[in-house]
Amino acid sequence: MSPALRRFAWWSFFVTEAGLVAAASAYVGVATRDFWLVLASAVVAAIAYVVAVLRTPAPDLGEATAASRRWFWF
Amino acid sequence: MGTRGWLFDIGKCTGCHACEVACATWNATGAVSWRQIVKIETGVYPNVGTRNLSMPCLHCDHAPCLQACPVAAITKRDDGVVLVDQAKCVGCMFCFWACPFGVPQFGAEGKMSKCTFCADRPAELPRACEEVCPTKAILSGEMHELEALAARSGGERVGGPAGPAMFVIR
Amino acid sequence: MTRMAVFWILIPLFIGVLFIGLYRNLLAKLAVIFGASGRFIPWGDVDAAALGQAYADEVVFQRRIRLRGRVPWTRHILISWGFSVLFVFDILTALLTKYLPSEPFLDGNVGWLFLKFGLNLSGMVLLVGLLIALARSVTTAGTEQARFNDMPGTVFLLLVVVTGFVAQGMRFANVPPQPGYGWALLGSWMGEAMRAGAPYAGSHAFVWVTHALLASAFLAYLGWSRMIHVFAAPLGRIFYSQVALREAKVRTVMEGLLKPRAGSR
Amino acid sequence: MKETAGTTEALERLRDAEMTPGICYVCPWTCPTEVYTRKGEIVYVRGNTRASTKGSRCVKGEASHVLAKDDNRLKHPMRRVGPSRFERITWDEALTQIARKLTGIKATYGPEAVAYLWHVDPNSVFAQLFLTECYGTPNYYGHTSACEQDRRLAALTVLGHVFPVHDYENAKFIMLLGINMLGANQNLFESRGLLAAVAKGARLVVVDPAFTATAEKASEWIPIAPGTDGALLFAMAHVIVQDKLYDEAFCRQWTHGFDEFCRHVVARGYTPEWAAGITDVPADKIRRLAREFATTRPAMLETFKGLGNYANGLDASRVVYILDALTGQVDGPGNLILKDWAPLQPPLTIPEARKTKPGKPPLHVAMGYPLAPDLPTQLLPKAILEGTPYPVKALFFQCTNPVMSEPNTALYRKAVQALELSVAIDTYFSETAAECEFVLPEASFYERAEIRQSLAMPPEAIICVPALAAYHEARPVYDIVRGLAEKMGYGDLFRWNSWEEWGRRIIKDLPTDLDTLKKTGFWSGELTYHKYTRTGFATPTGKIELMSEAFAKHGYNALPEYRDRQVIPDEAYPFQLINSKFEMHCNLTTQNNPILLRIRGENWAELNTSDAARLGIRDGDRIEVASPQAAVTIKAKVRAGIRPGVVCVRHGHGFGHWQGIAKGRGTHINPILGTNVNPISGGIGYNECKVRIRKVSG
Repeated sequence: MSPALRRFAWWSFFVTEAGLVAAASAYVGVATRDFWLVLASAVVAAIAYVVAVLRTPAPDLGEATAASRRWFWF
Repeated sequence: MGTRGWLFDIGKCTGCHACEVACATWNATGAVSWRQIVKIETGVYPNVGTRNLSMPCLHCDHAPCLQACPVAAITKRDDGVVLVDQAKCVGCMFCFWACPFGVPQFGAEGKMSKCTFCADRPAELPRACEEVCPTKAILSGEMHELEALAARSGGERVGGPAGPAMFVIR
Repeated sequence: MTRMAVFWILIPLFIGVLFIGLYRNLLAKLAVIFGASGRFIPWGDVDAAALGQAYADEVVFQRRIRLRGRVPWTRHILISWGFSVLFVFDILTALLTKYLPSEPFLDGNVGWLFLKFGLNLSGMVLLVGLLIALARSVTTAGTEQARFNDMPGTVFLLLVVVTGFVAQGMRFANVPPQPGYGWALLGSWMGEAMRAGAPYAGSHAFVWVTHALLASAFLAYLGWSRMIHVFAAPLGRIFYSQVALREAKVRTVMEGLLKPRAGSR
Repeated sequence: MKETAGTTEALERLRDAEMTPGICYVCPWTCPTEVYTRKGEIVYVRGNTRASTKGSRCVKGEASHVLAKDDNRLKHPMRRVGPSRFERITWDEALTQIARKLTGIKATYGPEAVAYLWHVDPNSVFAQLFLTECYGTPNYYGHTSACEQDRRLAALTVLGHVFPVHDYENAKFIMLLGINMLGANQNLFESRGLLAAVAKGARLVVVDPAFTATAEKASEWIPIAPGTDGALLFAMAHVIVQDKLYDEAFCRQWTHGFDEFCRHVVARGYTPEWAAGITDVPADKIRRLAREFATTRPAMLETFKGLGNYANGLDASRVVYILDALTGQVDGPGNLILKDWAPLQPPLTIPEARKTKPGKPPLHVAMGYPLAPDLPTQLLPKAILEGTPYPVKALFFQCTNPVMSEPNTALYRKAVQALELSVAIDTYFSETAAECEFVLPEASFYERAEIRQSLAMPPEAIICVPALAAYHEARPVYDIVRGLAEKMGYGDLFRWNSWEEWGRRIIKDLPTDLDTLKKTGFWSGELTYHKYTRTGFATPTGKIELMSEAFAKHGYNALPEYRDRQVIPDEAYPFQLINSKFEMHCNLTTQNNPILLRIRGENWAELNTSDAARLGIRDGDRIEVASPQAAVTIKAKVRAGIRPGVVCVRHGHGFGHWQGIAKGRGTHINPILGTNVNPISGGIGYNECKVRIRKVSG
């Protein structure tokens, strides 16, 4: 994957998640129980994203054939 | 059964377009053409040469179109034939960009269509293009048979990481 | 824990799912393309006019679908424009009434009525499109025309829209009618119709959260279904508009293939 | 790798269809086909895999299934009621009125004032029998003057055969002049044979100012100066005579005028050095070619339409066959084949008592072209407008569009307009039909029956079985002629319950029956070589005539001579205009075909890279091509593969049709050509034209 595409993938995700946490904290308040839950949720999402990105096969024409289809529901 | 592919003899092709039309007729492809035919002229007068290429889908081993499809509409059959399911296709044209040969075509409906290796023809029949070819420049068959045939005439497999299933005799 | 907190806890997860989907099913696919063609389109070579034309054709007027027929086109243009405008108004509403509240946009004021009007109008457009799609899915089931129908996507989005309108109707039913509320169109009409059962204190919040969760779940769904075409189709079509680059690519390959071997004629 | 023969049943099963053998009539090569239909619709068409074409077809034929459903086809008879205005009439009205007019013309001017013209001749034998034997006009003609008239006359007078074919596959040296076998001329089993020969190492020499599809496969391309092939051929003859490379035994036994011809080429000084100055082919190259040709066996020298496009083409074409004869390379393996015909009979016989004998000689004789194998159609306007040699008052046009295909378009249109009776019988409306009084819709080759000769090497008969029901009110020619015969008192002679009745009469001498033929689609006899050893040659002397008795009889030079072409470029008009055809298009039937238009949607003018650079013309620019007669604009194609000083317009027979989806595409070049009739043969000198060009827009 090209560095530009990869940068885009990382930044767009983390900026969006950070924005969501900020918006949520405006509603549930900072350092409340709900805030920690929101944060935990965002962390879970981030871990899932990082894992997904790292485990997505590099788009090398020799390998990606079957793997990219496993992720579909249909 | 092994994977199937093409053997194309540039020396025999006259660039007559009969294969293109036979394909369109058998497969009822409407306004799109599943074979791209180009004639390229090289040289300086009077040392001129022209060469023709009739290009179907090359049903690559590692088909980039299949990998690039965001909705898994493209599949590869056990015999190597790469097919598109138009019901799944969302017409995003990623496959066109991924294909090194410009094979995928888009009709008025916006859905991708391309050479199916005459999917409905049993293996023992010739493909429609092969059937019509006046000079037998197009052959289809199993890759190991074609390899032997190509080797006899100094033909080579089309290169590239995608592994296109076509031998070309230059 | 309030019901709204449930929403705020779940939305980072849903958005995470959307992003994972986009990464796996869009970015990775784009990477295949760039891997195969070896580079991005160089900025200097971009044919801006063709790009603009492609944007107008594909996104604004959706000409390709128009060629498929008038009904599919009407359905698709209502859904896509209804959805996008509704999305924009949702963001505006959230910003202007929750995070940067300002007087004109507070309950009952002109700005607030403007937002309600926009939300309701776009929501209704979307609803009509979805109902056409549903009717088409049902009537064409099993026929050749049904080939390109997306029933799961339609039903999902329909649930989102219907819960939205129901939640809104309940909210209107809970408060006394005021002059200008008519600008909320379907919302105020439903409010009047549902007034008999008011107040809907608990159930309103429940329906609203259900709506909010469905809506964010739909966002998650976008990256993992045929709905990915929302992102992919305009993108691919815009590449495709670059005819010179596209022809150059194919020609290079063809010329390479046609190159005589050393020693042959 | 895959055998195509024997797969008919498999395809029928796959498509739930039924196969009927047919004949493709998109062009005159008439390839046998297999038409697959299901519920009255065509689902697939391919070449007849068992016949000599072995399933191969050309792009035009392959796309022709479109015409079965083309809404642009003629649907019902029409009569002209004003400029470009037609009203629909019934068949009965049309035939009654035509019959009445024919009777009137016969009474006033004699039957000879009626002529019948065709380009392809589906079933026109019925019209021939009716017009020439019942009605009494000798004027039944084809389109050869626009095509291989010179080649045909040369073949007839030198070899005594109307249409030699080619055993390319066995040849070791093939030299083609002005014939694009792999491009415009797609009789496909021959294309396959030609490439097979090249693959086996045969030398292929292509002589043509343009680098054609055939040149692409050739060992050598000779971009000769246009219209000078005769000089090259005479010089080759000179070398062969001087070096005694001829097959003397063959010549003594089988040729007439051998010594005279040898003396003639030497006396005239047709040396390679002389030819080099004319042809722009170096003398040593000519010598080498002559030696290669004379010493390689089997070898073949052939031409077609190219040479006949110049006024000097007839003698050049004769020398082509004379050279074949000098080296004894006639009708053997790898040679020109003097094809045997299948023993087919006419579909009906007119009893002597009912025949009408014409009172005047046929038009071509009266016009002063007694040897012309077909009507010099360029002289028709004179006969119509001036009454010379005698008045022509009525013309039938079957599948032919002379207003488009003849040079001097304006004059031709005027002539058609001046006729007392003009009838177009065609599948499509045409420029000629637009000027006619009656337009009759003809059934296409998917809707009618026919049994005819094939053009394959062995004697072969092919059959077209109707695959589809009639298209609207369209009728086959046999039904049109039957209707006309009934109106004119010959109905009893043209009577049958089904086409099979006359079909059986046609094949009564074939060792097969109609039911078998209707299944297989063809009957093929044995290919035999050197048939002349049994029968001699069909010339006045029974030998190959290097010196033509027929020419001598009519006061022409018995021995061929080199003359320059008529029109030579000069300072004001520095380019020679030549024409060539697209493999995708052949006259009317293809011009509205969406598949073919997608492949070639317009025609163009080709010019050499150096000429274009000098004139500031880039590939794709629009240029004006002007002759002393008129000017047209056309798209330019700049390429290296064309001789400098030459402009080659693709499809000289007219692109730029105005009907249907083809409307407004391409350019019709013929208005800039003047009337040009080749002496003796009466063919059309399409390439006798000088032009100047300039860029119009980018």
